Amino acid sequence: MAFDIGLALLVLGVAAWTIAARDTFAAVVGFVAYGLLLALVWVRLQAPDIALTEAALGSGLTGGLLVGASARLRHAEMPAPGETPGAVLKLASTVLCTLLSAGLAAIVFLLPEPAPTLAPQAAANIAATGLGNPVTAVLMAYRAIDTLLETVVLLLALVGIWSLAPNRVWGGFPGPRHQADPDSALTFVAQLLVPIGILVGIHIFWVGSVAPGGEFQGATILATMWILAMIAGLVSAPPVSRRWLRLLLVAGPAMFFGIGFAGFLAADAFLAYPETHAKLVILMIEIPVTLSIAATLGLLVAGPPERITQQ
Amino acid sequence: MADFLLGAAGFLLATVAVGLARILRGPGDAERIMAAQLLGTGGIAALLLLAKAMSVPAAVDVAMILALLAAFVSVAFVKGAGRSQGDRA
Amino acid sequence: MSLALDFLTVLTVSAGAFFFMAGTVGLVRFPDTLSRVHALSKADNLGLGLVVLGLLLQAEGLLAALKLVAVWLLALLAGATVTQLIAHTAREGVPPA
Amino acid sequence: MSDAMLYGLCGAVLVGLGLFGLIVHPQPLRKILAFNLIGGGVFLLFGVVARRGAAAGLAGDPVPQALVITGLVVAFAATALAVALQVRLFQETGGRPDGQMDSRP
Repeated sequence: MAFDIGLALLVLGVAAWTIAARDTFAAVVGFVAYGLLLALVWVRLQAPDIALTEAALGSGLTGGLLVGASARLRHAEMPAPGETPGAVLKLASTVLCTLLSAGLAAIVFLLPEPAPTLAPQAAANIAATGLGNPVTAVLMAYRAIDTLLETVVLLLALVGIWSLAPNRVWGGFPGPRHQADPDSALTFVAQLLVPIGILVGIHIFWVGSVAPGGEFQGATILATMWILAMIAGLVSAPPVSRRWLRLLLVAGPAMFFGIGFAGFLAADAFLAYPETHAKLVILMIEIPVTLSIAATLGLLVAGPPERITQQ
Repeated sequence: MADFLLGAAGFLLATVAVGLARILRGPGDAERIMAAQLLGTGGIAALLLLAKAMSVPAAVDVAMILALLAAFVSVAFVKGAGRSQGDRA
Repeated sequence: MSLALDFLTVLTVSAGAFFFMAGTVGLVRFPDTLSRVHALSKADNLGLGLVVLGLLLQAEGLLAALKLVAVWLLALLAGATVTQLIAHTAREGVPPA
Repeated sequence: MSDAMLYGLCGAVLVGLGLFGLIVHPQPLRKILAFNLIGGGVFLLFGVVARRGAAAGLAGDPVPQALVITGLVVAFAATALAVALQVRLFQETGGRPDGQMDSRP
């Protein structure tokens, strides 16, 4: 209990720093620390699947994205004199936010007893999915349609980012060009870390069927390694008009839809899996979905096309 | 044993938090990234201890991801710092 | 035997915690960026290494032990390289404001 | 009070803190950060529901846990889109994120 009180206070302290820091970059570092501490909180709440996602996505990938953005937006982040809010607004929002927090805290205390739960149902039917991890079973079997829609949401976000490209560079390379310096420590660390990271990513994806892990966590690690290789200049981001890239991006959702419609033939419902081969079918969805999500996440960080040539 | 490991994890986090409080204030961006790096290492150690204390072996995987991605965030910082200097020049 | 192992674990983990503390003290007290980087790398390498060593004594099976070592090596690699990158940037970069 | 309740309170405060930052910060990136803080708080509230639903040998209700994972991924996609919009706006207006170039001396 003492540990949890300390951890909760630390989370709140880092969050307060993220809000109060004067410099945007300092706030971003605070946010990375916030994500990292939340991963610890999720372990304490016995939710290792979420802890993995938070560490990879909430702290790592989001952190990298925001650190890069804070460097690019440094000049835009200086508040103009007239823009800082006055004392009245600050006081009003303090009152509003305190009320909101108090209300939410009251809800936490007033949660129904006994707590409603779907855990028994999830545990009772898990054998039919052939999976050992109940969270993966929810994502891939019980609520597979949510996961399907989520892969589509990711694609839509990417379409949104790409559509920000100016006309003259449409179809070009995303983000600025990174030059590789063969002697630098950066190249060294990238060359060493990327292969290890790819292995870790595949491992996390693969154990997801029986232990904490899964396609989102694995895909995030793969995406991070891709971005690391891009930043170090080891590989170049592909032009967004490449056909293989487009195919890779839609392969996962397409496979998901395909198997979903095949469910009408096999078991009379959208996304119904045949009783005997549920695990095989889930794996057939998961592999292309993981690759598609990894590619999408990487390109989300890379940003809209900015140049037509390699330079 | 579990109590000792949990206590050690708490002590590590508290220690790191003290460093965090000092170093987040700067003065330079390098200090701030160092603070995140220190918290990263402390977090990894705490996760490994928690994994044993709570019998949640997956926490070791979380620690491995943190170790992997700590480098990524710092690299993003180094590249970002270089770029903003280029903009200024 | 198990009591002796437990004792060793307590000893090494405590030593690891001590190095984390030393690293933090260095980070707080040292006057400039480069010496702070130095303090940080101490905490990274030794503190985490000792904690891992202590947990190795309690590991169930070879695979779990290898995973612990892998985490330490990864943290070591990342820490060392990143420390070098930060020191490089701090030396070449803009002086602290 | 259980551990789960403690983190629930933590989540409640985080939502309030984040909303405060969202209102009072004029800078775009700070608003994105504050928005993500709120997200973390909301997810923690879900985490409390999941932890309280521990039953049938599971340490938590897997359904809210899966929802949080989905939510984290969507929050990331939204953050990436918001950052890309900001960077583009900055390139287009050359400095002022709100496009009022004239207000700068």
